[in-house]
Amino acid sequence: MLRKLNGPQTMGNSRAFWAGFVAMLAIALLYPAVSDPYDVGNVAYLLIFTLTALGLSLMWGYTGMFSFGQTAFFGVAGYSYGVISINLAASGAMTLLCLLGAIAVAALFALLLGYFLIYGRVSGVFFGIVTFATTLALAAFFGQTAGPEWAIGQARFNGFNGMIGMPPLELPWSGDVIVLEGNALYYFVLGLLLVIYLGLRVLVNSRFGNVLVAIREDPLRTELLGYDVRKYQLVAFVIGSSLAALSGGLYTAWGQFIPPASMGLPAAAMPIIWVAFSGRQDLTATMVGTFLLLLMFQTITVYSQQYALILMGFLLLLTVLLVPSGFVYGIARSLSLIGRRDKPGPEPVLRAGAEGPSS
Amino acid sequence: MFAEAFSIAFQFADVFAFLILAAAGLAIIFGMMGIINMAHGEFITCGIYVTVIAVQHGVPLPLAQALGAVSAGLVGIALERTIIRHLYHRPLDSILATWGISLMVTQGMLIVLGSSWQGIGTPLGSFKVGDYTFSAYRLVLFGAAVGVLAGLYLIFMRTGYGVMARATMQNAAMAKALGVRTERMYAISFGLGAALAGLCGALYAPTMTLIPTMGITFIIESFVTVVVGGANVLLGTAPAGILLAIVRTALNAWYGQIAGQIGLLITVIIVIRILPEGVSGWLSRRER
Amino acid sequence: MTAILQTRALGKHFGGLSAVSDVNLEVAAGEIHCLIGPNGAGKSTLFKLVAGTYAPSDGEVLFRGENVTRRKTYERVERGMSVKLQVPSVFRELPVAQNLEVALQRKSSGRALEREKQRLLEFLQLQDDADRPAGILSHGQQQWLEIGMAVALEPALLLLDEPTAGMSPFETERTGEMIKRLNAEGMTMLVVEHDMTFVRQIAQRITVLHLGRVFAQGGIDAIIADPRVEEIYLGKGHGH
Amino acid sequence: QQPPIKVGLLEDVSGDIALMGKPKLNGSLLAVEEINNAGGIMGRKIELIHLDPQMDNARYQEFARRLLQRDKVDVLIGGITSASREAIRPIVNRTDVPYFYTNQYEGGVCDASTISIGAVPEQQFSTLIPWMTETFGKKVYTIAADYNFGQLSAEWTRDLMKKQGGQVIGEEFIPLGVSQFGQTIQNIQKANPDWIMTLNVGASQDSFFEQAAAAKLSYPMGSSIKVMLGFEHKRFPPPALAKMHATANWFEEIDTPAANDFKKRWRAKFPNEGYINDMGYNAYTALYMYKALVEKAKSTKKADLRKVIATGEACIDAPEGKICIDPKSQHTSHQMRLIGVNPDHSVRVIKDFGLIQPYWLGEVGCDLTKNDPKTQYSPSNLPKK
Amino acid sequence: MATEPVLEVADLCAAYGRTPVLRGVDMTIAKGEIVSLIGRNGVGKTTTMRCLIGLLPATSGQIVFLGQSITELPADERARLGIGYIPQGRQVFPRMTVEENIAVSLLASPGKDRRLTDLVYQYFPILKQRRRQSAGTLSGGEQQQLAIGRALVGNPRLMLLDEPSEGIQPSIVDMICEVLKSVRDQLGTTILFVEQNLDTILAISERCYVIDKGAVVAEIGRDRLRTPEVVRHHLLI
Ligand SMILES: Nc1ncnc2c1ncn2[C@@H]1O[C@H](COP(=O)(O)OP(=O)(O)OP(=O)(O)O)[C@@H](O)[C@H]1O
Ligand SMILES: Nc1ncnc2c1ncn2[C@@H]1O[C@H](COP(=O)(O)OP(=O)(O)OP(=O)(O)O)[C@@H](O)[C@H]1O
Ligand SMILES: [Mg+2]
Ligand SMILES: [Mg+2]
Repeated sequence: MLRKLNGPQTMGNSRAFWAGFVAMLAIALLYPAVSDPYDVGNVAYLLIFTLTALGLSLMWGYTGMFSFGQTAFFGVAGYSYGVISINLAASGAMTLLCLLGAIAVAALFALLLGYFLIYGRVSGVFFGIVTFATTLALAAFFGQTAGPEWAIGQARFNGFNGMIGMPPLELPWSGDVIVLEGNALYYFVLGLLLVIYLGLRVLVNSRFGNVLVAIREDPLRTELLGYDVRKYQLVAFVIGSSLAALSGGLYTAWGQFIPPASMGLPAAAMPIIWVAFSGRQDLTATMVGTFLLLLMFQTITVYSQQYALILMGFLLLLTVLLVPSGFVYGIARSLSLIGRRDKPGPEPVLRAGAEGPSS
Repeated sequence: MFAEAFSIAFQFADVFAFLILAAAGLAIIFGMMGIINMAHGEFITCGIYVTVIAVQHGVPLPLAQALGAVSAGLVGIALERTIIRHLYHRPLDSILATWGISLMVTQGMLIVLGSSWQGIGTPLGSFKVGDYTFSAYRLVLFGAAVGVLAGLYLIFMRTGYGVMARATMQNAAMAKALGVRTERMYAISFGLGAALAGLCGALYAPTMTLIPTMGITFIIESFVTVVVGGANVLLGTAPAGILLAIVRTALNAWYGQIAGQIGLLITVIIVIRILPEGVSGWLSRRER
Repeated sequence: MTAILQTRALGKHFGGLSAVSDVNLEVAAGEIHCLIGPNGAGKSTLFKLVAGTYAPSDGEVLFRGENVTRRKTYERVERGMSVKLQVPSVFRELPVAQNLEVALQRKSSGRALEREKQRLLEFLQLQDDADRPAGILSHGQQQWLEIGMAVALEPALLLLDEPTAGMSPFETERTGEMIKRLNAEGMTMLVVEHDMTFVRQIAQRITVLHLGRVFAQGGIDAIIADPRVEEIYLGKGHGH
Repeated sequence: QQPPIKVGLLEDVSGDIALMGKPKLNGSLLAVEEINNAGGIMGRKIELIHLDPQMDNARYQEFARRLLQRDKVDVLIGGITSASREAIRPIVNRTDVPYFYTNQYEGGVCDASTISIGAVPEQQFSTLIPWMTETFGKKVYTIAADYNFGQLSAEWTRDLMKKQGGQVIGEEFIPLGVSQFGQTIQNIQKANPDWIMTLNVGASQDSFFEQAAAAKLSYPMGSSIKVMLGFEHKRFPPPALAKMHATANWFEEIDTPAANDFKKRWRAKFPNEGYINDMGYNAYTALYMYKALVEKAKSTKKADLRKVIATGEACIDAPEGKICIDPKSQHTSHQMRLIGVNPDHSVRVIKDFGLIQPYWLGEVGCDLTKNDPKTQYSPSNLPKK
Repeated sequence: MATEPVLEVADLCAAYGRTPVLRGVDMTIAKGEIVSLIGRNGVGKTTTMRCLIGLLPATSGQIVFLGQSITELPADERARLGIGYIPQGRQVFPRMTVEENIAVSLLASPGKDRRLTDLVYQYFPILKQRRRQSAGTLSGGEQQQLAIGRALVGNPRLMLLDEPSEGIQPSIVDMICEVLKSVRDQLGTTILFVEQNLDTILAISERCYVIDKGAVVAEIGRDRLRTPEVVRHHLLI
């Protein structure tokens, strides 16, 4: 089981890497002790989004499913959390169950959508656009639910302004309950992230992961080896989407607020940007890169006012041109942290070039 | 009665024109070259602003619009030469790059040109059918859409450039080995795509609010039209446009714009579910 | 002698063109059956019909007595069929070793798998390239790798579409040896080939396909002697 | 030398609605400069900390937290869309810092931490609609942006039209971002109303005016958000906005000594900025209102400021005239004026309604002096009695 | 008959990324010669061809074509100078018709001699039949014929063929050999081809280079070519 933490599907299999990993973890655990509450809360908040990124990396980077609609599951989970928790007037441990419920709803949605698409042999950019259309349709729908008729029980969708009034996450702790914000939230999210990251590593290095990357390379060949390709894709899709849902649930509980815009156009593009920037073909790269990118964008926005967007754009452009395989992945590679022998990628010229939507 | 019928036809033509003109440029850049161009809207914006500036400097509108298209095309070529050409083998990185470009351009224009401009007004006045009045310019838009479709088909199916360009996009290395100047093909094609985007902007400039981000308004329609069209854009874009226009017009008329918008997206989902290679994939399978 | 694979009036049309029509093919358990025929005769199409990557326009496919016409490709593979299609397709970005793993892990795991893998790598003479992405192998090497993957499934019926295309006579011969050995171990083979030397080396029975229909059938010598086959396929001077 | 008063400001100066965010920032800058030159608030200078949330709700949340927790601001001001306001309210509510929302909006926020400076529907529609029905007729066709603001404003229109004995003969909701209005124009012609209530929002929806004009659609129009906010009469060539009528507490065209004096100071500081819209104006007055509150309360604590508000004495002499904060709803009373746009897009002030109270919330039972529900009400979602 | 050389390759080296593949290839080919290049799998035959046409840059060495050094030229210029390339695995343009595939190379060539199209249809009647079928759906053999035809309409002075007989039925292999011969005789085209199939090699090649581990290790002259054992020996090393 644990052997599977390392393997061809993940970079950083060396002792050195794990030593660094433990060091980082230690620093992360001590961080709240040495820094002010705002930063701790902020880091926790940023980590919430890396979960979405990890999910997309699994679907896109490993299985080759280009989903442009992760925000759909983010949003569905967010609204579900609102609906469930408001109607149950949840508090204490109940809120955590509501979170699970919300994820379940989103996962079910992912299952249906995934089945609908994958078993319809929708693939490549088509897959991207359909998921994209899904999230936009949801955004548009929730955008016009301002009227009182748009409510489930006590929970009003409240249209474009977004749903409000859901409780924050609470955790029973030696007798009383603590609200998950500040340090509590930080450790909670950190724990989740750790478990999920290691879990995913095991997953992708297992036989299952072997098949996923095979599917990415050549679905037909994989099926000719006797694998039910579409079943594997569906599983990956649901897992990836559930992670987006987890993000959505946490985000909603954190801000006690979820608006349709969280599923709309700029939002929908973000996960793609994070993952592509970090290097989608590796979990570690995705996690680290997404966090760095989010932090960087936030900082830029704070200090450079209306020039922020220009800087961000420029930054992305540089990354693409200077470190093709993704920022973190590329850097790690050049430090050859990968623990694999250097491998020149296959000459693209051996393949047909860009082939439009069907490619 | 006739007025009703005409009104319906007019609305359809109007929506159709919007979809096609929005999609035309992307049909080449995304549909044929496989570049997911997040900066498509900025080409459109470029067309718009050049047109407006030209008009404000006394250039007659049609000429100004031509200028808009051309300058967008030139910008496109410049972009292709400097950045895009590094990305042909990594179509997904083009998302990052073009998104970055898009951010820089929109915000840059906002800062340089200010947030809003005085419009230039729609030409050609209006005409009356029954007790409805219509803007005559809308017919021009429809004509332009049809013209663009025909033009695209002729260029890529009938001209030498077209054949070589398609070959380049299917297998650049092989085309090169046959003597095709592939760099040039790529540059021209990208430029053409950008120019068509610019044209779209130029044509709609007189009819819309002028702000730097307005290119965005076209993005969703353009992407879904191209994708529903399928891999063979020359075959697919027109039918896709018709299909989507019918759906949208009907929903707009009977259930209002929101239904039209959501309906459009749902149609896309369903169509692709039924025809995984888009309309053209289906057509070309039929014809064999 | 029981048939492991049977096609009944199998046909595939592409629009007007019928690539395969009314083919009744029987592959007996344990034989090495060669399928030859002019370019465009429909051999690969027939393979795809048998493997289930194409749905037949009409007719049925029976595998080990079961009608698998409606079965998905992977289901047929699970039932003991393994295919190497004409165009070599390996997992380009994955290391050669991992290519084999994906195939091997269906049958074995842990140490056994490792041992198998090493054995195959050696046999395919790809030890040195084990960690390099398969996409960079030469054409012939990719053919080898793919054959290796197909074999790794230990199928009852192995379908090979032009396995030796692009192989040097030396490798071709070794491939022949391998096929014979596997067959001796009880694997049934259906092989498409254009290299008559190779066909002569391995074939026990030959079916000639022409214009999508079965044109002739029989032993190697009968076929080669057949003037009609020479006419449509061999051409002058290959008769020996 | 006392420590400065920290004012946290959240205004979008990037992206689509920079069109509105920019003037708001300018308004705040001008007010801060004036106040500081005049010796600050109780001798304390104002330190303005502005962040640009780029019209992204998540950024609003991040930055609200940053200003409150990291910068420890004494007051938080800003937000454009109602969504952005709803995004920050829960965060503000976890602190005891007051929050000023400076836009006109759909109304209904009943929250002790929130003080609303802009005009609300009852102030705009209760003045606009009776005048429109008397002047043009009882049949109105409403087009509205399909989100909270549009839907609530449409609801207000419906109710008030009923009271006037008029009727809404057509109502059309348009998704944000839609820029094509062929169908809408046709529908209006079919319905043939006496006048149109235009509640379309955002740059792309403004395209309606150009396209309607091009199709020779020339009905009288009324609105609560046109001209004073998006200065459409400056952005579209005549006669696209001709026959437009709107009510608000501020138009650049208002011609009173106080207003003209304000305009002069604004122009001096921002010589090449365009129209001075009501958002910029409200942002400006908001800081003076805060100043007044603090000086009356001799404190910057939310509790103390609210004590002042409770007395009903929280008033200032703004460029528009005298305005006060209503104790029950913590919304602001305004001097409402009706303007009309001429064919050449020049603007005339038609009627001055004097001081209009934000009465609605109080009537339906929001009384922040008694309890604090922290929610947003609407005619269809009233407080439980 | 060796007249002035059409192609001179001196100490050609090439690498993929950091892995060297060609370690010094030397050859000289005279006008109108038909020369074959043989060797086992993975020794660098295809790489050599891709170097000659320019799809892979040479790390060192010289390529001289018709007296002009083309080592630095990009592939398309080399093609326009008169080098025709038939790659291993055909590489036809899958989503274009047979006609269009041929048109591409015709349009790209400086001469644009349309009569060559008819000539190609003469050589390969099947292509005329399938004019309007999209090339991706042709059978392997059909694609090979298309690839050769496509190169021919460019009216090359030198043709590079990478395993032309691969996956082709014997009778068509013979036919292709005939075609190549008559192309040489009628158009004076020089031909260099990689081959594995003994019969083909013996059938048309007049000279033969043996390549191993990325370098030419032997040359078999026309006289010794007459004795198949020699070739077989070299192929089986
Ligand atoms: N997808 C398709 N669409 C249309 N025609 C097709 C398709 N696939 C194959 N064909 C045609 O069907 C015929 C048989 O093709 P197939 O590939 O089976 O021949 P083959 O016997 O394998 O030839 P080869 O020995 O050259 O590989 C050919 O004429 C080919 O053009
Ligand atoms: N894109 C590539 N990147 C790295 N190495 C490569 C690449 N392509 C080929 N090679 C290596 O170069 C060597 C020669 O390859 P090449 O294709 O030239 O062999 P070949 O002689 O053509 O073999 P075959 O007869 O099988 O076609 C092989 O070992 C192969 O692994
Ligand atoms: Mg075949
Ligand atoms: Mg080769």
